[in-house]
Amino acid sequence: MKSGNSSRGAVHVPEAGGAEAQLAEQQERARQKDPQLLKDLLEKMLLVRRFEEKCAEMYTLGKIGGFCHLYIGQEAVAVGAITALEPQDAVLCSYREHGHALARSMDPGPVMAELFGKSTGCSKGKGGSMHIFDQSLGFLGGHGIVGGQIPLAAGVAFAAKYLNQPRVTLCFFGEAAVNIGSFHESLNLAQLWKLPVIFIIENNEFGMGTPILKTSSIRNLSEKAGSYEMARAVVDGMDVLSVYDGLSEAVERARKENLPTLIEARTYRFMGHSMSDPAHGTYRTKEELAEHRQRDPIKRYTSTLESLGIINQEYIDDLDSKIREVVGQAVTFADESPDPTAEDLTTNVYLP
Amino acid sequence: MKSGNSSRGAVHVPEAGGAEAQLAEQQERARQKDPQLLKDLLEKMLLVRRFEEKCAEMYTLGKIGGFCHLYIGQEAVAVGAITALEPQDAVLCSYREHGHALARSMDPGPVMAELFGKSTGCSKGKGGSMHIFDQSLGFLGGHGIVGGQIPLAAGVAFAAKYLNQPRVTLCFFGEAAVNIGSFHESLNLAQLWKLPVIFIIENNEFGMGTPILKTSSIRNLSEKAGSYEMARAVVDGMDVLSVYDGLSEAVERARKENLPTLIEARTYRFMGHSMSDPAHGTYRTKEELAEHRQRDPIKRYTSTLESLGIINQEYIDDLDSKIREVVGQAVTFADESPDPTAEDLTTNVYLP
Amino acid sequence: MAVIAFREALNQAMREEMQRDETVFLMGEEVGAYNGAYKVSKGLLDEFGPKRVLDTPITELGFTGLGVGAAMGGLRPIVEMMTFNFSLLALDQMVNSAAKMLYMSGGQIGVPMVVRGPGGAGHQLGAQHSQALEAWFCHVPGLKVVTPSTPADAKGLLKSSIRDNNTVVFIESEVLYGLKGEVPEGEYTIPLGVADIKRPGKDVTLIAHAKMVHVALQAAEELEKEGIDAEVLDPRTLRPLDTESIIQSIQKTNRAVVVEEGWPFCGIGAQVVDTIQHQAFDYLDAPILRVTGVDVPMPYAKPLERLCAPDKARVIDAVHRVTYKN
Amino acid sequence: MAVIAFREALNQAMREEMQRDETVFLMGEEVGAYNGAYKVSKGLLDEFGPKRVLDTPITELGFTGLGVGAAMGGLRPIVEMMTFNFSLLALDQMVNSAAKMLYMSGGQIGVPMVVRGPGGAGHQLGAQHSQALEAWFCHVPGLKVVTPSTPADAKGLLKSSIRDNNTVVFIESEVLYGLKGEVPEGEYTIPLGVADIKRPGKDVTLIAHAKMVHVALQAAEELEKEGIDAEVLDPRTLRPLDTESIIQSIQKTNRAVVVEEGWPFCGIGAQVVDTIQHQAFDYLDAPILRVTGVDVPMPYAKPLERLCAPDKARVIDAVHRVTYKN
Ligand SMILES: Cc1ncc(C[n+]2csc(CCOP(=O)(O)OP(=O)(O)O)c2C)c(N)n1
Ligand SMILES: Cc1ncc(C[n+]2csc(CCOP(=O)(O)OP(=O)(O)O)c2C)c(N)n1
Ligand SMILES: [Mg+2]
Ligand SMILES: [Mg+2]
Repeated sequence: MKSGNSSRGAVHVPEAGGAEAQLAEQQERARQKDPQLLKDLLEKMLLVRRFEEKCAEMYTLGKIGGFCHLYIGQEAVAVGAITALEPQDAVLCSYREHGHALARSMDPGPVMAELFGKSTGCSKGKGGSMHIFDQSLGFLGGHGIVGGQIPLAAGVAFAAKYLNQPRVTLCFFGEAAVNIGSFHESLNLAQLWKLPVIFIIENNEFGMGTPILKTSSIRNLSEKAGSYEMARAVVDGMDVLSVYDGLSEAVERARKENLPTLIEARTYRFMGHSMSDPAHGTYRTKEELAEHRQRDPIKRYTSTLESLGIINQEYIDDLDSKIREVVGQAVTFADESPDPTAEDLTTNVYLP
Repeated sequence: MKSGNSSRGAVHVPEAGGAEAQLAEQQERARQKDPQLLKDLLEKMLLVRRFEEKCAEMYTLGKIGGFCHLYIGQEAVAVGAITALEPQDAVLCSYREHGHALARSMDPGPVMAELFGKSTGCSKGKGGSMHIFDQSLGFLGGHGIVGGQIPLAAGVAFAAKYLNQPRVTLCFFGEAAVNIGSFHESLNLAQLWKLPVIFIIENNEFGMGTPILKTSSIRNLSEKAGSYEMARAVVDGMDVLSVYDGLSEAVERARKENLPTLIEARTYRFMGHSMSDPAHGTYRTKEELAEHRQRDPIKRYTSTLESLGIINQEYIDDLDSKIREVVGQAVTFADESPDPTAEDLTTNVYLP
Repeated sequence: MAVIAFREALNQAMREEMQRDETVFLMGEEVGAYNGAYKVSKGLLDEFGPKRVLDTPITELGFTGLGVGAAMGGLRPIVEMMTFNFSLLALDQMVNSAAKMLYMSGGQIGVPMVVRGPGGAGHQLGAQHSQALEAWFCHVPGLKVVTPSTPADAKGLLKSSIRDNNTVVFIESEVLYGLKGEVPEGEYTIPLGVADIKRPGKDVTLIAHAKMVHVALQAAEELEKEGIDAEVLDPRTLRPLDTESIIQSIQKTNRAVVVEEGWPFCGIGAQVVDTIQHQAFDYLDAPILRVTGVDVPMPYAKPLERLCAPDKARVIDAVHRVTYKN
Repeated sequence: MAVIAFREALNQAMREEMQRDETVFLMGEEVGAYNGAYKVSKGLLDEFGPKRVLDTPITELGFTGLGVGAAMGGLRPIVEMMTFNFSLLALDQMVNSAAKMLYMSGGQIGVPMVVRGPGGAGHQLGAQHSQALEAWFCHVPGLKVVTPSTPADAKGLLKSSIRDNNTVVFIESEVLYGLKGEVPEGEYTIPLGVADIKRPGKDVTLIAHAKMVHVALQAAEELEKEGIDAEVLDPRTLRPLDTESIIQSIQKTNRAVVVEEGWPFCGIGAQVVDTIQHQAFDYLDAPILRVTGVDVPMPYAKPLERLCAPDKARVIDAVHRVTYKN
């Protein structure tokens, strides 16, 4: 991962390389890091994976309603990026944000309860899957209009700079969002006003059923930063350490220089766009999906940590059953929580 | 003028050069052209100038109302660009479009009548200064919302391609419009769908009272084409031949290859933003303006043609008095035309 | 008559008009290869090819503006909003370009375009994805607004909308897409601006559009049991509104309840009330009541969402009040 | 009391609130160096510097969204629309972010923001620059809508709006900026949601907001000569609407005329009519009449433009009709 500060700066695109080269690169990155950090990253990714698997199950049971967009396959992005933050920082996302909420250390219970529409949900059951919020952790949604959170993030960063807070704002959105006006207007404002915000394109190759090449006339999306002379970077969104390292650099730029960065994280979505979209069939084949599943960010990362002797199979098994229990408890919590009442319907429309 | 087809293509920026260098360049361009064309360009520019001077007068007399944005100083852009078109082509503009309408050979009478709000106006007095239309000449407005005409132009080009018409669409807008979402969305669509449209940034350095550097984080605006891998060019907007040549190339690209181009024309506005904004005082000094007035596109062009022996002082004097008469007749026509009647109020809301 | 689903009726309308007129084309997000987010455009890409069925980037403002331009250039675009919630991004082009072009060009340039897609709440889609904004579009001279309630109306009205020379905002209720109903075979159209009495009655007029027609019909059925004979009037087109039919009905029943899914304040129902009280003041035996969505952003939780939309019970209650039966 | 212009009253309100509260800042096109397109922000850049008075690029959607984010981050933005016509580009952020954030976050995150600027027609600005869209904003739960008619109201209401913890849409009539009037010295505020009787009367209630208040007052003066004593009620805040004051007035006069600048169909007046007929049906001696802008895009030509806006004569005519005097 490299980043260029000038509009002509060369951009290092992650090598396609073989699985082995990728493993080697990840090992190299891992060697330079604290083992506890390395383990935390694994734990978070696994938590997201198991949580999302459980969501799929609960959706099928009718316990979760509405649109439900899962994050399976993309865990390395949210976990790698958000782990590079400090507690006072802020995070804004699209509707595909369960993983980010958990990466930001939100309690799985209130998140699951939100998806169940319960009064104990983080948004009191009023938000739902697309509108997860936790003000106390700087987790500022969960937004459903494509691109809508991009100017909001610039604004949160503006407030932090205005108030002299050492706060960096991360803004996640899908690759299909780069085409919308909000993206353009916000990046210009962020660079012009030197705002401490990081824009992360999660390029999972599809906007619903449409591949990115059908909707953007350029391939290297981070080059769009050139229109604003903004710093940019590309990270391997299947490698949690590539994401972490790339973000650490950008976070420093934001925190020390009040400068924004545009980052493209190349990843892939293993599930359908939402629970109502099959994982394969219309816009990609079963084989294509299977091939991408080989790049599973958790599998690769587990191998890396094992190969470095940081964890072993027993550790993994223990961790997994611990996480399954946490997720199970979240479901129980959600299940046993009360529905909102008729009185809740009309509160929270206005503040006094 | 050069254009780059790749996103990394070098862009030739017009040399700041001295007045003499600029004159030499223009002479060089003129030598390669038909004298009749050269004279037509002069006539059009002078017509626009005299027309706009008359508008200022009529505005002061209260005969023209509303917002009235004059084109004095920028004549070379509209005239150079539109002269590169064929009759079947289309033109869309912002609210600063009197000059473009005349360059597209609209009758000065109905244009002036429109500004007077008369029933003989090209838009029956319903449009006004910002909404000049002439369907028969492919002059498709006159639009008041900054950036609003950009997707419209892409659409007109889309229709032409769809219908297999050999029609190129020119879209003019100010440099302050490059920051708005419409610009970004439209350029992406135009490149993606290979539309025969040319986007012309008239960089007159100010959006109302705000210099471009305060609103765009990059200086070379045509580089924004890089976000779409679109062909781009920079032309000297004070040199009608630089504009004409630059456009001719882009028109060919559109007509033969169905490919869009982004062109930045560097020009300058000699008057206030609109008739209610003084020419200098708040955001630029009298001296600054005077200096820029040295670059008057009509003065320079007249010298060039004189130096090449294509015209002489007598020709100029004759032309000027002929044009003054044409403009005077336009005023008379407008003045003597009837107001729209109460019945006109509710027509043209819906088509049957 | 064939019994087909609402979405299929819309699909037939587009297909037939595209067959009839080369200048009609469809664009929007996922309308092509994906066959439409709600499968309304199923099979159209296969039949008409990528020239006439275009998948757009997510750029509601841009592609709607492009649609307006295409109409100015001689085509008849059908612009699909994946849902009308996203049309908030496109309003400038719909209002400032599409609705005003004819007027500000002094009659030279019309914009024959249909902007269509699902509107209103679905199931638990939350605040940003559940709104019924027809009142906004209705406010604007230069636009027409159509809101069908049955498959037959959907087909006949969409065909008329595509042929109309003005910009038509065509709002489909997301939850009606699966509704089945009889649709006349072969080519037929329903004129814009003509209401339909979905159930004749003499005691009270229920005015409802889109999915609320079905709520009104349920209420009417229930009311029949208590001896109240309710007329259900579906305007079908909200702008232009068929005022004459509404007034005629009121002159007969002397009482009205207006039902709408959207928010109460400045909703379309307020305009209907104004029209009636103005033109049929002396015929009214009771104030006109409105049954509307609750005045809050849409909550996600199912039990809360259920409370938001007008239902049979609230309509019946309103009828009791206007007939002084409670 | 000092006599100052409407624009100066607004200027004072912003200045005082910025002095009082460090978190208040202003952004918009030309608000800084240029002192505002209509000079409402005159001197603010000088006094508060570029950190708190920001000239934005022309990006209504982007900077409004940035304002919402800044509010989420602890500030109190005042976002100036150079004119409200351009807010059509920003509606998604105003509705889907600002108005809904508190609700969809379960009460965690409010958006204390004022979006202000001139609305309605100016002089011959044509179709795209002359629209009165208050009915749209009024439709949306989560927003408040304020439309002052005098310098004193402008100051008192703007100060309250800036202190309000919700998003307030504050629409200033472009043609009133030069209007002079008495404004109490020193700090004072006017609560949102409280109507003001601009002229007491007993024969008929004229309900009008913003510049239409002055048209109503002129009509009332004229009517007095014929012995008709009109009450002029200015709601000042359209959402929340002071229904109580309106109903009280109707209970006294039994007749109402609602005057508004905007388009008739689904205008704010329709809602006022609905509210009255619903809550004061038995007090009404005549249908409520509305005097509105004509149902067309605004024409440029002066003689046509003049026909569009409600004027004294049309208000008087409506009063004659509701009092059966013609
Ligand atoms: C403005 C807008 N238009 C359309 C939609 C419907 N929609 C929801 S998600 C989506 C695809 C977005 O793809 P991408 O940005 O790549 O994010 P991903 O879903 O892949 O995470 C679309 C079209 C929307 N929510 N907002
Ligand atoms: C969306 C929008 N915002 C604001 C305005 C007000 N406005 C009219 S012209 C203008 C400046 C535009 O400058 P530029 O694009 O450089 O064009 P120029 O006037 O210099 O030709 C502004 C802010 C508008 N018409 N539309
Ligand atoms: Mg994607
Ligand atoms: Mg400019």
